[in-house]
Amino acid sequence: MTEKKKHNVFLKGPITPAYIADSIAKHSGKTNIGAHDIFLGQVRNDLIDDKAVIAIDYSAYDEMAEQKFHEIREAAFAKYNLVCMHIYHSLGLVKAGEICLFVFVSSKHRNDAFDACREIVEQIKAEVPIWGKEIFADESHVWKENR
Amino acid sequence: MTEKKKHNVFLKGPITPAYIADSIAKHSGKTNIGAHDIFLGQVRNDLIDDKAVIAIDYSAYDEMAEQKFHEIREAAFAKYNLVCMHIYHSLGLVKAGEICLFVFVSSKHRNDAFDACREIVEQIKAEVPIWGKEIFADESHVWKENR
Amino acid sequence: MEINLLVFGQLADITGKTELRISDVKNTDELNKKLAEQYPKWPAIKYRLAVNKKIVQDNTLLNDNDMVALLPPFSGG
Amino acid sequence: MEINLLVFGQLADITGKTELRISDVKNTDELNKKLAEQYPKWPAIKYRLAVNKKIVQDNTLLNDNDMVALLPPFSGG
Repeated sequence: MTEKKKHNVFLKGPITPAYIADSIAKHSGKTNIGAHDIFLGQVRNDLIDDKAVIAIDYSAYDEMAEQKFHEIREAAFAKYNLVCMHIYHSLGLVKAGEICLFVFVSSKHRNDAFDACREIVEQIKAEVPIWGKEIFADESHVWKENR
Repeated sequence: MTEKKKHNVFLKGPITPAYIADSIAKHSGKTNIGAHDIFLGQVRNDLIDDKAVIAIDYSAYDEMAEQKFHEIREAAFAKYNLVCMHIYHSLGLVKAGEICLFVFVSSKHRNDAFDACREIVEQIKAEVPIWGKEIFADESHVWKENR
Repeated sequence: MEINLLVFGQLADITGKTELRISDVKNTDELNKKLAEQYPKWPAIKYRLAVNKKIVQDNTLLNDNDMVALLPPFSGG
Repeated sequence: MEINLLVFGQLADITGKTELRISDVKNTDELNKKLAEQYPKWPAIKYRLAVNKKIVQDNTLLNDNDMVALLPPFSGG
Protein backbone atom coordinates (compact mmCIF):
# COMPACT_ATOMS: atom_id res chain seq x y z
CA MET A 1 0.00 0.00 0.00
CA THR A 2 1.59 3.24 -1.09
CA GLU A 3 -0.13 6.58 -1.25
CA LYS A 4 0.88 8.98 -3.96
CA LYS A 5 -2.04 11.33 -4.25
CA LYS A 6 -1.14 14.95 -4.87
CA HIS A 7 -1.93 17.62 -2.35
CA ASN A 8 -1.11 21.28 -2.04
CA VAL A 9 2.41 21.78 -0.78
CA PHE A 10 2.07 25.47 -0.07
CA LEU A 11 0.47 26.70 3.13
CA LYS A 12 -0.19 30.34 3.95
CA GLY A 13 1.98 31.47 6.88
CA PRO A 14 3.75 29.26 9.42
CA ILE A 15 3.21 25.51 9.79
CA THR A 16 1.80 24.97 13.27
CA PRO A 17 2.63 22.15 15.70
CA ALA A 18 -1.09 21.29 15.67
CA TYR A 19 -0.99 20.82 11.91
CA ILE A 20 2.01 18.49 12.31
CA ALA A 21 0.23 16.55 15.06
CA ASP A 22 -2.86 16.09 12.84
CA SER A 23 -0.66 14.85 10.06
CA ILE A 24 1.06 12.32 12.36
CA ALA A 25 -2.28 11.16 13.79
CA LYS A 26 -3.60 10.41 10.28
CA HIS A 27 -0.94 7.71 9.94
CA SER A 28 -2.11 5.54 12.82
CA GLY A 29 -4.36 3.58 10.47
CA LYS A 30 -1.41 2.69 8.27
CA THR A 31 -0.14 -0.21 10.32
CA ASN A 32 2.46 -1.24 7.74
CA ILE A 33 4.49 1.83 8.74
CA GLY A 34 7.34 1.20 11.18
CA ALA A 35 9.31 4.43 10.84
CA HIS A 36 8.62 8.10 10.23
CA ASP A 37 11.31 10.67 9.58
CA ILE A 38 10.17 14.26 9.87
CA PHE A 39 12.25 17.27 8.92
CA LEU A 40 11.17 20.71 10.09
CA GLY A 41 12.77 23.92 8.92
CA GLN A 42 12.49 26.73 11.48
CA VAL A 43 13.20 30.40 10.86
CA ARG A 44 16.33 31.55 12.71
CA ASN A 45 16.89 35.04 14.03
CA ASP A 46 20.30 35.26 12.35
CA LEU A 47 22.33 38.40 12.83
CA ILE A 48 23.25 40.01 9.52
CA ASP A 49 25.41 43.14 9.80
CA ASP A 50 24.31 43.41 13.44
CA LYS A 51 20.60 43.31 12.63
CA ALA A 52 18.48 40.35 13.70
CA VAL A 53 16.13 38.63 11.26
CA ILE A 54 12.61 38.81 12.71
CA ALA A 55 10.81 36.95 9.92
CA ILE A 56 11.15 35.50 6.44
CA ASP A 57 8.64 36.37 3.74
CA TYR A 58 8.44 33.42 1.32
CA SER A 59 7.38 33.67 -2.29
CA ALA A 60 7.49 31.08 -5.06
CA TYR A 61 6.99 30.51 -8.73
CA ASP A 62 3.98 28.41 -7.79
CA GLU A 63 3.35 26.50 -11.00
CA MET A 64 6.95 25.53 -11.51
CA ALA A 65 7.40 24.74 -7.81
CA GLU A 66 4.39 22.40 -7.75
CA GLN A 67 5.79 20.62 -10.79
CA LYS A 68 9.20 20.28 -9.11
CA PHE A 69 7.63 18.99 -5.90
CA HIS A 70 5.79 16.42 -7.99
CA GLU A 71 9.02 15.29 -9.66
CA ILE A 72 10.82 15.05 -6.30
CA ARG A 73 7.93 13.00 -4.95
CA GLU A 74 7.84 10.60 -7.90
CA ALA A 75 11.61 10.13 -7.81
CA ALA A 76 11.56 9.31 -4.10
CA PHE A 77 8.78 6.75 -4.50
CA ALA A 78 10.68 5.16 -7.40
CA LYS A 79 13.98 5.01 -5.51
CA TYR A 80 12.89 4.10 -1.97
CA ASN A 81 10.42 1.70 -0.45
CA LEU A 82 8.06 4.27 1.05
CA VAL A 83 4.55 3.98 2.41
CA CYS A 84 3.80 7.67 2.17
CA MET A 85 5.32 11.11 1.93
CA HIS A 86 4.10 14.64 2.51
CA ILE A 87 5.79 17.96 1.86
CA TYR A 88 4.50 21.30 3.12
CA HIS A 89 6.14 24.68 2.64
CA SER A 90 5.05 28.10 3.87
CA LEU A 91 4.30 31.08 1.68
CA GLY A 92 4.14 34.60 3.09
CA LEU A 93 5.41 35.71 6.45
CA VAL A 94 6.96 33.25 8.91
CA LYS A 95 8.40 34.72 12.08
CA ALA A 96 11.65 33.64 13.77
CA GLY A 97 10.95 30.49 15.78
CA GLU A 98 8.12 29.41 13.49
CA ILE A 99 8.19 26.48 11.08
CA CYS A 100 8.38 26.99 7.31
CA LEU A 101 9.09 23.49 5.97
CA PHE A 102 7.61 20.14 6.96
CA VAL A 103 8.82 16.99 5.19
CA PHE A 104 7.22 13.79 6.42
CA VAL A 105 8.39 10.42 5.10
CA SER A 106 7.07 7.04 6.26
CA SER A 107 8.30 3.56 5.49
CA LYS A 108 8.23 0.03 6.79
CA HIS A 109 11.88 0.09 7.89
CA ARG A 110 13.84 3.10 9.07
CA ASN A 111 16.57 3.27 6.42
CA ASP A 112 14.16 4.18 3.64
CA ALA A 113 12.58 6.99 5.64
CA PHE A 114 15.95 8.39 6.75
CA ASP A 115 17.53 8.26 3.28
CA ALA A 116 14.51 9.62 1.45
CA CYS A 117 13.75 12.43 3.88
CA ARG A 118 17.27 13.81 3.73
CA GLU A 119 17.44 13.58 -0.05
CA ILE A 120 14.07 15.30 -0.43
CA VAL A 121 15.11 18.18 1.82
CA GLU A 122 18.30 18.70 -0.21
CA GLN A 123 16.33 18.63 -3.46
CA ILE A 124 13.78 21.14 -2.18
CA LYS A 125 16.53 23.56 -1.22
CA ALA A 126 18.42 23.17 -4.50
CA GLU A 127 15.69 22.73 -7.11
CA VAL A 128 12.42 24.34 -6.08
CA PRO A 129 11.86 27.99 -7.09
CA ILE A 130 11.13 29.47 -3.68
CA TRP A 131 12.63 32.67 -2.30
CA GLY A 132 12.96 33.88 1.25
CA LYS A 133 13.17 37.58 2.04
CA GLU A 134 14.77 38.04 5.47
CA ILE A 135 13.07 40.91 7.24
CA PHE A 136 14.68 43.03 9.97
CA ALA A 137 12.98 45.00 12.72
CA ASP A 138 13.58 48.27 10.84
CA GLU A 139 11.65 46.81 7.85
CA SER A 140 14.75 46.56 5.68
CA HIS A 141 15.44 43.17 4.10
CA VAL A 142 17.97 40.92 2.41
CA TRP A 143 17.30 37.96 0.15
CA LYS A 144 18.35 34.64 1.59
CA GLU A 145 20.48 32.27 -0.45
CA ASN A 146 20.66 28.53 0.17
CA ARG A 147 24.01 26.89 0.58
CA MET B 1 22.87 27.95 23.94
CA THR B 2 22.64 24.21 24.32
CA GLU B 3 20.28 22.42 26.60
CA LYS B 4 21.44 19.22 28.20
CA LYS B 5 19.16 18.81 31.18
CA LYS B 6 18.06 15.28 31.89
CA HIS B 7 14.47 14.26 31.66
CA ASN B 8 12.65 10.99 31.87
CA VAL B 9 12.93 9.05 28.66
CA PHE B 10 10.29 6.47 29.47
CA LEU B 11 6.61 7.23 29.02
CA LYS B 12 3.79 4.90 30.00
CA GLY B 13 1.95 3.64 26.91
CA PRO B 14 1.99 5.17 23.42
CA ILE B 15 3.49 8.56 22.58
CA THR B 16 0.63 10.69 21.31
CA PRO B 17 0.68 13.18 18.41
CA ALA B 18 -0.42 15.85 20.95
CA TYR B 19 2.67 15.13 23.06
CA ILE B 20 4.86 15.52 19.98
CA ALA B 21 3.12 18.79 19.05
CA ASP B 22 3.72 20.18 22.56
CA SER B 23 7.34 19.23 22.32
CA ILE B 24 7.71 20.97 18.94
CA ALA B 25 5.88 24.08 20.19
CA LYS B 26 8.30 24.42 23.10
CA HIS B 27 11.11 25.08 20.62
CA SER B 28 9.64 28.24 19.10
CA GLY B 29 11.47 30.37 21.67
CA LYS B 30 14.81 28.89 20.61
CA THR B 31 15.36 31.09 17.61
CA ASN B 32 18.89 29.83 17.00
CA ILE B 33 17.38 26.57 15.75
CA GLY B 34 17.11 26.23 11.96
CA ALA B 35 16.47 22.50 11.62
CA HIS B 36 14.69 19.76 13.52
CA ASP B 37 14.92 16.09 12.64
CA ILE B 38 12.34 13.89 14.29
CA PHE B 39 12.30 10.11 14.18
CA LEU B 40 9.15 8.26 15.19
CA GLY B 41 8.98 4.51 15.62
CA GLN B 42 5.50 3.13 15.01
CA VAL B 43 4.30 -0.38 15.88
CA ARG B 44 3.64 -2.44 12.75
CA ASN B 45 1.05 -5.16 12.46
CA ASP B 46 3.59 -7.60 11.06
CA LEU B 47 2.41 -11.06 10.10
CA ILE B 48 4.37 -13.76 11.92
CA ASP B 49 3.39 -17.32 11.00
CA ASP B 50 0.10 -15.93 9.64
CA LYS B 51 -0.79 -14.14 12.85
CA ALA B 52 -0.88 -10.34 12.95
CA VAL B 53 0.84 -8.40 15.72
CA ILE B 54 -1.79 -6.27 17.46
CA ALA B 55 0.49 -4.60 20.01
CA ILE B 56 3.96 -4.58 21.51
CA ASP B 57 4.44 -4.69 25.26
CA TYR B 58 7.69 -2.89 26.11
CA SER B 59 9.78 -3.55 29.18
CA ALA B 60 13.22 -2.30 30.11
CA TYR B 61 16.03 -2.59 32.58
CA ASP B 62 15.19 0.95 33.65
CA GLU B 63 18.30 1.92 35.58
CA MET B 64 20.71 0.64 32.97
CA ALA B 65 18.60 2.07 30.15
CA GLU B 66 18.54 5.55 31.68
CA GLN B 67 22.30 5.39 32.04
CA LYS B 68 22.68 4.33 28.39
CA PHE B 69 20.36 7.10 27.22
CA HIS B 70 22.47 9.54 29.16
CA GLU B 71 25.66 8.28 27.49
CA ILE B 72 24.08 8.44 24.04
CA ARG B 73 22.96 12.00 24.76
CA GLU B 74 26.37 13.16 26.00
CA ALA B 75 28.14 11.55 23.03
CA ALA B 76 25.82 13.26 20.55
CA PHE B 77 26.32 16.68 22.15
CA ALA B 78 30.09 16.13 22.09
CA LYS B 79 30.17 15.04 18.46
CA TYR B 80 27.59 17.32 16.82
CA ASN B 81 26.70 20.97 17.02
CA LEU B 82 23.24 20.59 18.54
CA VAL B 83 20.93 23.06 20.22
CA CYS B 84 18.84 20.42 21.94
CA MET B 85 17.82 16.81 21.91
CA HIS B 86 15.01 14.79 23.42
CA ILE B 87 14.42 11.05 23.49
CA TYR B 88 11.18 9.39 24.58
CA HIS B 89 10.42 5.68 24.60
CA SER B 90 7.25 3.87 25.58
CA LEU B 91 6.96 1.27 28.29
CA GLY B 92 3.99 -1.07 28.50
CA LEU B 93 1.44 -1.69 25.79
CA VAL B 94 1.60 0.14 22.46
CA LYS B 95 -0.93 -0.92 19.83
CA ALA B 96 -0.22 -1.33 16.11
CA GLY B 97 -0.32 2.12 14.51
CA GLU B 98 0.75 3.84 17.73
CA ILE B 99 4.10 5.49 18.35
CA CYS B 100 6.69 3.93 20.70
CA LEU B 101 9.84 6.00 20.03
CA PHE B 102 10.28 9.76 19.59
CA VAL B 103 13.76 11.13 18.93
CA PHE B 104 13.88 14.90 18.47
CA VAL B 105 17.14 16.60 17.49
CA SER B 106 17.51 20.33 16.82
CA SER B 107 20.45 22.27 15.43
CA LYS B 108 21.35 25.49 13.70
CA HIS B 109 22.04 23.80 10.36
CA ARG B 110 20.39 20.67 9.01
CA ASN B 111 23.39 18.35 8.69
CA ASP B 112 23.95 18.13 12.44
CA ALA B 113 20.32 17.27 13.12
CA PHE B 114 20.17 14.67 10.35
CA ASP B 115 23.45 12.97 11.29
CA ALA B 116 22.82 12.98 15.02
CA CYS B 117 19.22 11.80 14.86
CA ARG B 118 20.06 8.78 12.75
CA GLU B 119 23.04 7.84 14.89
CA ILE B 120 20.99 8.14 18.07
CA VAL B 121 18.24 5.89 16.70
CA GLU B 122 20.81 3.23 15.75
CA GLN B 123 22.39 3.43 19.19
CA ILE B 124 19.06 3.13 20.97
CA LYS B 125 18.21 0.00 19.02
CA ALA B 126 21.62 -1.60 19.55
CA GLU B 127 22.63 -0.53 23.04
CA VAL B 128 19.66 0.20 25.26
CA PRO B 129 18.22 -2.71 27.29
CA ILE B 130 14.60 -2.56 26.13
CA TRP B 131 12.52 -5.53 25.03
CA GLY B 132 9.39 -5.67 22.94
CA LYS B 133 6.95 -8.52 23.30
CA GLU B 134 4.85 -8.80 20.15
CA ILE B 135 1.31 -9.71 21.08
CA PHE B 136 -1.16 -11.50 18.80
CA ALA B 137 -4.95 -11.41 18.87
CA ASP B 138 -5.04 -14.89 20.48
CA GLU B 139 -2.88 -13.52 23.34
CA SER B 140 0.14 -15.57 22.35
CA HIS B 141 3.38 -13.67 21.87
CA VAL B 142 6.90 -13.65 20.45
CA TRP B 143 9.87 -11.54 21.52
CA LYS B 144 11.00 -9.04 18.96
CA GLU B 145 14.66 -8.85 18.02
CA ASN B 146 16.27 -5.76 16.47
CA ARG B 147 18.27 -6.10 13.32
CA MET C 1 6.06 39.38 -30.94
CA GLU C 2 5.76 39.62 -27.17
CA ILE C 3 6.66 37.39 -24.26
CA ASN C 4 5.43 37.28 -20.66
CA LEU C 5 8.11 37.81 -18.08
CA LEU C 6 7.84 36.69 -14.46
CA VAL C 7 10.31 38.28 -12.06
CA PHE C 8 11.12 36.85 -8.62
CA GLY C 9 13.11 37.60 -5.50
CA GLN C 10 15.72 40.34 -5.53
CA LEU C 11 15.20 40.89 -9.26
CA ALA C 12 11.63 41.98 -8.58
CA ASP C 13 13.03 44.55 -6.13
CA ILE C 14 14.74 46.10 -9.16
CA THR C 15 12.00 45.84 -11.77
CA GLY C 16 9.42 46.92 -9.21
CA LYS C 17 7.01 44.47 -10.85
CA THR C 18 6.61 40.70 -10.83
CA GLU C 19 5.00 40.49 -14.26
CA LEU C 20 6.03 42.28 -17.44
CA ARG C 21 5.39 42.04 -21.15
CA ILE C 22 8.56 42.31 -23.25
CA SER C 23 8.50 42.77 -27.00
CA ASP C 24 10.99 42.19 -29.77
CA VAL C 25 13.34 39.70 -28.17
CA LYS C 26 14.10 36.74 -30.41
CA ASN C 27 15.97 34.68 -27.86
CA THR C 28 17.07 34.58 -24.23
CA ASP C 29 20.41 36.30 -24.90
CA GLU C 30 18.55 39.28 -26.36
CA LEU C 31 16.23 39.29 -23.38
CA ASN C 32 19.13 39.39 -20.91
CA LYS C 33 20.75 42.23 -22.86
CA LYS C 34 17.52 44.21 -22.98
CA LEU C 35 16.97 43.84 -19.23
CA ALA C 36 20.51 45.01 -18.45
CA GLU C 37 19.91 48.09 -20.64
CA GLN C 38 16.50 48.84 -19.20
CA TYR C 39 17.50 48.55 -15.53
CA PRO C 40 20.69 50.46 -14.66
CA LYS C 41 20.77 48.73 -11.29
CA TRP C 42 20.55 45.28 -12.89
CA PRO C 43 22.70 43.49 -10.44
CA ALA C 44 25.70 41.26 -10.65
CA ILE C 45 23.73 38.48 -9.07
CA LYS C 46 23.41 35.29 -11.01
CA TYR C 47 20.01 34.22 -12.17
CA ARG C 48 18.66 31.46 -14.33
CA LEU C 49 15.93 31.58 -16.91
CA ALA C 50 12.99 29.24 -17.19
CA VAL C 51 11.10 29.16 -20.48
CA ASN C 52 7.63 27.73 -20.03
CA LYS C 53 8.65 26.33 -16.62
CA LYS C 54 11.79 24.58 -17.90
CA ILE C 55 15.18 25.93 -16.91
CA VAL C 56 17.29 26.67 -19.99
CA GLN C 57 21.08 26.76 -19.97
CA ASP C 58 21.97 27.96 -23.46
CA ASN C 59 20.59 30.71 -25.62
CA THR C 60 17.03 29.68 -26.45
CA LEU C 61 14.65 30.86 -29.16
CA LEU C 62 11.54 32.58 -27.84
CA ASN C 63 8.08 32.38 -29.37
CA ASP C 64 5.12 34.70 -29.11
CA ASN C 65 3.50 34.49 -25.65
CA ASP C 66 6.20 32.31 -24.14
CA MET C 67 6.30 32.49 -20.34
CA VAL C 68 9.82 33.38 -19.28
CA ALA C 69 10.79 33.51 -15.61
CA LEU C 70 13.85 35.13 -14.04
CA LEU C 71 15.03 32.93 -11.19
CA PRO C 72 17.58 34.26 -8.71
CA PRO C 73 19.22 31.69 -6.37
CA PHE C 74 16.60 29.67 -4.51
CA SER C 75 16.17 29.95 -0.77
CA GLY C 76 13.28 27.69 0.15
CA GLY C 77 13.28 25.36 3.12
CA MET D 1 27.15 -15.47 49.42
CA GLU D 2 24.15 -14.43 47.36
CA ILE D 3 23.59 -12.29 44.29
CA ASN D 4 20.51 -10.54 42.97
CA LEU D 5 19.45 -11.67 39.52
CA LEU D 6 17.28 -9.62 37.19
CA VAL D 7 15.72 -11.52 34.31
CA PHE D 8 14.30 -9.85 31.20
CA GLY D 9 12.42 -10.62 28.01
CA GLN D 10 12.11 -14.20 26.85
CA LEU D 11 14.32 -15.42 29.69
CA ALA D 12 11.74 -14.20 32.19
CA ASP D 13 9.16 -16.33 30.34
CA ILE D 14 11.27 -19.33 31.37
CA THR D 15 12.18 -18.40 34.93
CA GLY D 16 8.64 -17.16 35.55
CA LYS D 17 10.14 -14.39 37.66
CA THR D 18 11.96 -11.16 36.93
CA GLU D 19 13.91 -11.09 40.20
CA LEU D 20 15.72 -13.96 41.88
CA ARG D 21 18.30 -14.48 44.60
CA ILE D 22 21.02 -16.95 43.62
CA SER D 23 23.50 -18.34 46.11
CA ASP D 24 26.89 -19.98 45.82
CA VAL D 25 28.05 -18.79 42.44
CA LYS D 26 31.59 -17.45 42.45
CA ASN D 27 31.61 -16.07 38.93
CA THR D 28 29.45 -15.56 35.85
CA ASP D 29 30.43 -18.88 34.29
CA GLU D 30 29.13 -20.70 37.37
CA LEU D 31 25.96 -18.62 37.23
CA ASN D 32 25.32 -19.57 33.60
CA LYS D 33 25.90 -23.24 34.38
CA LYS D 34 23.57 -23.14 37.37
CA LEU D 35 20.79 -21.51 35.35
CA ALA D 36 21.07 -24.11 32.58
CA GLU D 37 20.80 -26.89 35.20
CA GLN D 38 17.89 -25.27 37.01
CA TYR D 39 15.77 -24.54 33.91
CA PRO D 40 15.46 -27.51 31.57
CA LYS D 41 13.96 -25.24 28.95
CA TRP D 42 16.86 -22.81 29.17
CA PRO D 43 16.92 -21.81 25.57
CA ALA D 44 19.52 -21.69 22.88
CA ILE D 45 19.03 -17.95 22.61
CA LYS D 46 22.02 -15.77 23.18
CA TYR D 47 22.02 -13.45 26.12
CA ARG D 48 24.51 -11.12 27.70
CA LEU D 49 25.20 -10.49 31.36
CA ALA D 50 25.42 -7.13 33.05
CA VAL D 51 27.08 -6.99 36.45
CA ASN D 52 26.06 -3.87 38.34
CA LYS D 53 24.74 -2.34 35.09
CA LYS D 54 27.95 -2.96 33.10
CA ILE D 55 27.90 -5.56 30.36
CA VAL D 56 30.65 -8.14 30.90
CA GLN D 57 32.17 -10.23 28.13
CA ASP D 58 34.47 -12.63 29.95
CA ASN D 59 34.01 -14.70 33.06
CA THR D 60 33.69 -12.24 35.93
CA LEU D 61 34.04 -12.67 39.67
CA LEU D 62 30.86 -12.04 41.63
CA ASN D 63 30.62 -10.46 45.07
CA ASP D 64 27.94 -10.69 47.70
CA ASN D 65 24.83 -8.70 46.71
CA ASP D 66 26.03 -7.96 43.20
CA MET D 67 23.20 -7.09 40.82
CA VAL D 68 23.42 -9.36 37.81
CA ALA D 69 21.08 -8.95 34.85
CA LEU D 70 20.33 -11.41 32.07
CA LEU D 71 19.90 -9.49 28.84
CA PRO D 72 18.44 -11.21 25.78
CA PRO D 73 18.78 -9.38 22.43
CA PHE D 74 17.39 -5.85 22.67
CA SER D 75 14.33 -4.79 20.74
CA GLY D 76 13.64 -1.20 21.67
CA GLY D 77 12.69 1.51 19.19
